[in-house]
Amino acid sequence: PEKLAAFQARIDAGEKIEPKDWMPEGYRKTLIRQIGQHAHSEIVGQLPEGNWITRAPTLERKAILLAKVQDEAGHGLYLYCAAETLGVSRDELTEMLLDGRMKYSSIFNYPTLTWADMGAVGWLVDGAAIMNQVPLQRTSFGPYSRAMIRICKEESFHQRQGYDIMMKMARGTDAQRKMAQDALNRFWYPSLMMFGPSDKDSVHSAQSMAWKIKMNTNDELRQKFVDQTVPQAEYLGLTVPDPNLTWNEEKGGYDFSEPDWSEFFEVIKGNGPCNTERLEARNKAWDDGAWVREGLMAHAAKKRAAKLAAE
Amino acid sequence: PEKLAAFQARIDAGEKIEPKDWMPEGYRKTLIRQIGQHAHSEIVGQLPEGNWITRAPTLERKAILLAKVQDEAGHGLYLYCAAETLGVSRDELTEMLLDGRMKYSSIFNYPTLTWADMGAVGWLVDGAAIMNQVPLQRTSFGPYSRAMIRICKEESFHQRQGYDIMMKMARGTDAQRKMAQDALNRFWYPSLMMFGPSDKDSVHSAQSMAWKIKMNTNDELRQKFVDQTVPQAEYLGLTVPDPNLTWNEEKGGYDFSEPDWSEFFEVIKGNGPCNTERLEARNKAWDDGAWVREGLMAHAAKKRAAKLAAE
Amino acid sequence: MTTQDALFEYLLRLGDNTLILGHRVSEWCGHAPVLEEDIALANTALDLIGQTQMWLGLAGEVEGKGRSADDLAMLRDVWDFRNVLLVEQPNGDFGQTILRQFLFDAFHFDLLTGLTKASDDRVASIAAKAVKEVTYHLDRSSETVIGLGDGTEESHTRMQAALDRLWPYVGELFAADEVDAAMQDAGIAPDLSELSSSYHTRMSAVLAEATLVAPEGGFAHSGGKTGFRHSEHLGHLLTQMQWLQRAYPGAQW
Amino acid sequence: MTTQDALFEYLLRLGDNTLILGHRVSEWCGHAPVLEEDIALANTALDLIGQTQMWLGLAGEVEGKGRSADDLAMLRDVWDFRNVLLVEQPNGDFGQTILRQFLFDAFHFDLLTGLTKASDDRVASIAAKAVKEVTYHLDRSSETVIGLGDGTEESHTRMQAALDRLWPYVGELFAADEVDAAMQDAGIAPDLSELSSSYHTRMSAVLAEATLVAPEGGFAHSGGKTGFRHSEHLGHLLTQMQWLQRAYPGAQW
Repeated sequence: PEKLAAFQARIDAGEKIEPKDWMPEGYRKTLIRQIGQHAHSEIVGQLPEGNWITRAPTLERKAILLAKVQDEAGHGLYLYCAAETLGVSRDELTEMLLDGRMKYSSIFNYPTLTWADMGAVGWLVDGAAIMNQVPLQRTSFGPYSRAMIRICKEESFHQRQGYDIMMKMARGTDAQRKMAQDALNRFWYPSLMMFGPSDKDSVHSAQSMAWKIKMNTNDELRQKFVDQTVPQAEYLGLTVPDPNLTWNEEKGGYDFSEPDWSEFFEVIKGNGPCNTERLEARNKAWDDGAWVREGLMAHAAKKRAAKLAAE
Repeated sequence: PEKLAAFQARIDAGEKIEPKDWMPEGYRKTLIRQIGQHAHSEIVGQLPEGNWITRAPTLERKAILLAKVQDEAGHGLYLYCAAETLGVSRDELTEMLLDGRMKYSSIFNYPTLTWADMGAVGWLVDGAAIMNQVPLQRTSFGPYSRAMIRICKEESFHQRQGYDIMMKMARGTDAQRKMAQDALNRFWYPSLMMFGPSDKDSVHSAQSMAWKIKMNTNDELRQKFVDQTVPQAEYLGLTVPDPNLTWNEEKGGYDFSEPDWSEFFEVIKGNGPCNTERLEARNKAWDDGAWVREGLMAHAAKKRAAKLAAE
Repeated sequence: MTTQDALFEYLLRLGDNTLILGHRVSEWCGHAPVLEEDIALANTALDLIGQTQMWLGLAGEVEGKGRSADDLAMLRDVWDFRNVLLVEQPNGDFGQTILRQFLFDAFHFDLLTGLTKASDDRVASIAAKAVKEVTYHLDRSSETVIGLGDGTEESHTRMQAALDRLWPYVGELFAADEVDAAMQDAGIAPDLSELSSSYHTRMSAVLAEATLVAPEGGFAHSGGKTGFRHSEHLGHLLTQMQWLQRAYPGAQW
Repeated sequence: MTTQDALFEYLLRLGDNTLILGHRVSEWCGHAPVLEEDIALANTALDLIGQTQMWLGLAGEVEGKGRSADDLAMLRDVWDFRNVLLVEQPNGDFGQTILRQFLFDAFHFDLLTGLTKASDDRVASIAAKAVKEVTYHLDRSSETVIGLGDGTEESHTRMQAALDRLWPYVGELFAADEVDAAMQDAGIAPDLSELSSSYHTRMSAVLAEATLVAPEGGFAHSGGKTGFRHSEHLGHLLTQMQWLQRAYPGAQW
């Protein structure tokens, strides 16, 4: 209890907690879950965009998309490393992802159906992710905070690329405009869901906020996202698929419809449009790759042994 | 020896040999090899055309191609049945195909690269096949002869369909004409190879001809094929890729260049462009299908047992 | 939505179902577990493509913009397709293919039977032709599902896995929307809720004989027949199916 | 054939090799055996696509008909591609992918090194840029081939199978024809027979360390770099790669 108070005092003072510092079990567990889920999201997040790499319309777009997906794998790597400092290995985390014990962001259970979805994912999904992540640069756990700083830099670049794709489509042919609108129609509500249900319904939030693992409420961030995104949609000449969307002068923000939370909970339960495919793909990659991981480890062991023998 | 003479006398008299009749071992073996190879050719022959079913340009063309490939599987079925009357099972024959002990027509080791190849295969490959098969309707072994009669009827239909595809292409856009010419360039010599090397180089031919398992020499059939096909190519406005092709008034047929027989022997040895793919595809189908065959057999056995118990 | 608009949409649903399922089945050509299956699958694909020509042909006629069945098949993008999600699911192993076929055939058979009584003669006559073929499809797929479900341990396990995998796509078949309602009102389409109960009766009988158990829970995917959200599989299928027409616009084949 | 025609053909060979191999490698995105490989494969694909932009860009310039690198990549049919057969072979398992990469990298590295001395500055400068990236590709693929060849029994068996499978596609890399001769005469391309001997020396060293044995017999497939006869795989790859450009001609992306 004294330790706990001292710990909280450090956090309140804005100090960073480092891996070798004492920390409450709850803090450690919550962080492992949160960083792990974030890492898994980067990994699974490769799939919906990877789905269009082989169909990218130009060499330039193909290169940009490849670079982006590569960045996501890199983010996964940073985050697994941050999680490892808390005493859990990447393989353990991976297995929890693969057997469903750990989750990833539910947005990646939505399919990418046209090239415009590459725009919408960058603009809306990365946009929402950044909204979540920017405050986390100031999170209390040092390695997590440092990972988020690196990640945020790249993500905002990705978001601009996404918006650029949307712009090209919106200024393009009729078919392209239709494609862009269709992508917005499909990704709008799932993006709003990315901030999670209203905090009124969330149990863990208060503790996480006290620990500075969570920096803002879900509703705050969602409002901020809507307020930022609606003018961008207008600039593109696209229509946000929400008949109730109106500017509220008084609160200085938009009023908007809540997403269908029953859909959100179905997706969490595994009933999203692509949950099965995503987990199948990751399980297949892992299982098919077992011989490669084992082969490379066996070779490394042989080399170490030979080196030792030579010494 | 008496038996042998009597057997030869029956053949010379134009009688059909039936499965329960006595026959020399050599006759049986040669027939098994020949009918088996022919059956395997129908089966493997599904692959180069199956390769374009999912890319057929119109619904009508897709339907025609599906029907054709279905016919080929049907031909395979007749021929395996004919071979089975000689005391070898379809599964035994299949295994000999899959492990390389038995061959199939080398033409199916060439790839189909454009839609025009569907035309060229029908026109040239089925055309050459018919040239080989029409005389075999009069072959001495009853079941084989009857199978050939059914098959020839359908094959000539396929050939007309192939020619019709070529016609559409040849009368089509510049790109289509180019595609048609390219297909002819690639399939001309392989089609000539379908009749086998010159009979001068063939050991088995004399005996097979005496037994009426083989009805014409390879060179005769090849000449006939060239004489029939060249005017068709002219009618299409396409150029046979042989600078030496000239009408020989004296022999009443065309002089033409021999195909590259070293290529032919490489293909026979397994070094054709697609040998590996073809055998891989058939092996995969067989291996992946094992559980289906076993499942259905197990169910049939259960049903038989239940029926017996009920009686 | 006018009745004509609804009819157009409805015909696309019918034609896209047969088109996409026919395409999937045709992917098996030359790769089936046994020669008789190669023949049977090709035959099923052939029937479905033939039905597609009729449904999409009529759709083009109803639309009245001069689009042919081929235009509709080859020149629409993902969002304009109206097939149910079930039929665009990948083949998987043979078990998944034949189970998908059975789940669709059972629906297709009842639907077509209903459509033979359509107030629109063109619809009724296509349905009458198609239902004969589909009777055979259903017989065959039911039998095969039973044979493999009640076969070896491995075949049973695979069939159960296929059923678990595909079951969430069944609900969409019976999820009526305004297009279905308009067609029912016009005396064209049968009542989907009636179809659903006959379907589940048939399903129970076949699954019981196959020793298979339908998963609990009524969750159903949606978005195919309305076109709102297909799966990622459909776009990949279209790259193959449409490539030639897209690459050589206007050519005759 | 004029030198300019030969140069155009030659640049297509260079650009199509990197385009098609880059495409194949990019198919792995999100499916690699380990996260570090996901990153490395994406990186390799990225380099190769970048090189494609340069080679095909120059090809379009040399041709002088106003075709851009994208036009050349997205709007040619199979017969106009000039890549070697090796790079269009399917990914297979990871072993086949990395072995294909190694067989190509070793050639690519020597070729580009030669091209840095090309009498044509444009060629030399692209080669100089590319060879830096390819140095890294070759280091990495050699190391991985050694690690997996000399790893476990399973990894060894798989790598040997991959080598047996792909070896017949090596010969085409060094089969000189009139285009190669014209480029050598023009002081642009290095001598392929010299490249071949350096290649086989390097190959022997790496394969020995990897405990792998190159198959006997010198049979080599051909038809890719001349465009006479590609494999069936290339057409399927193009349906994906080109679909969007084919479906929406003239659109800007």
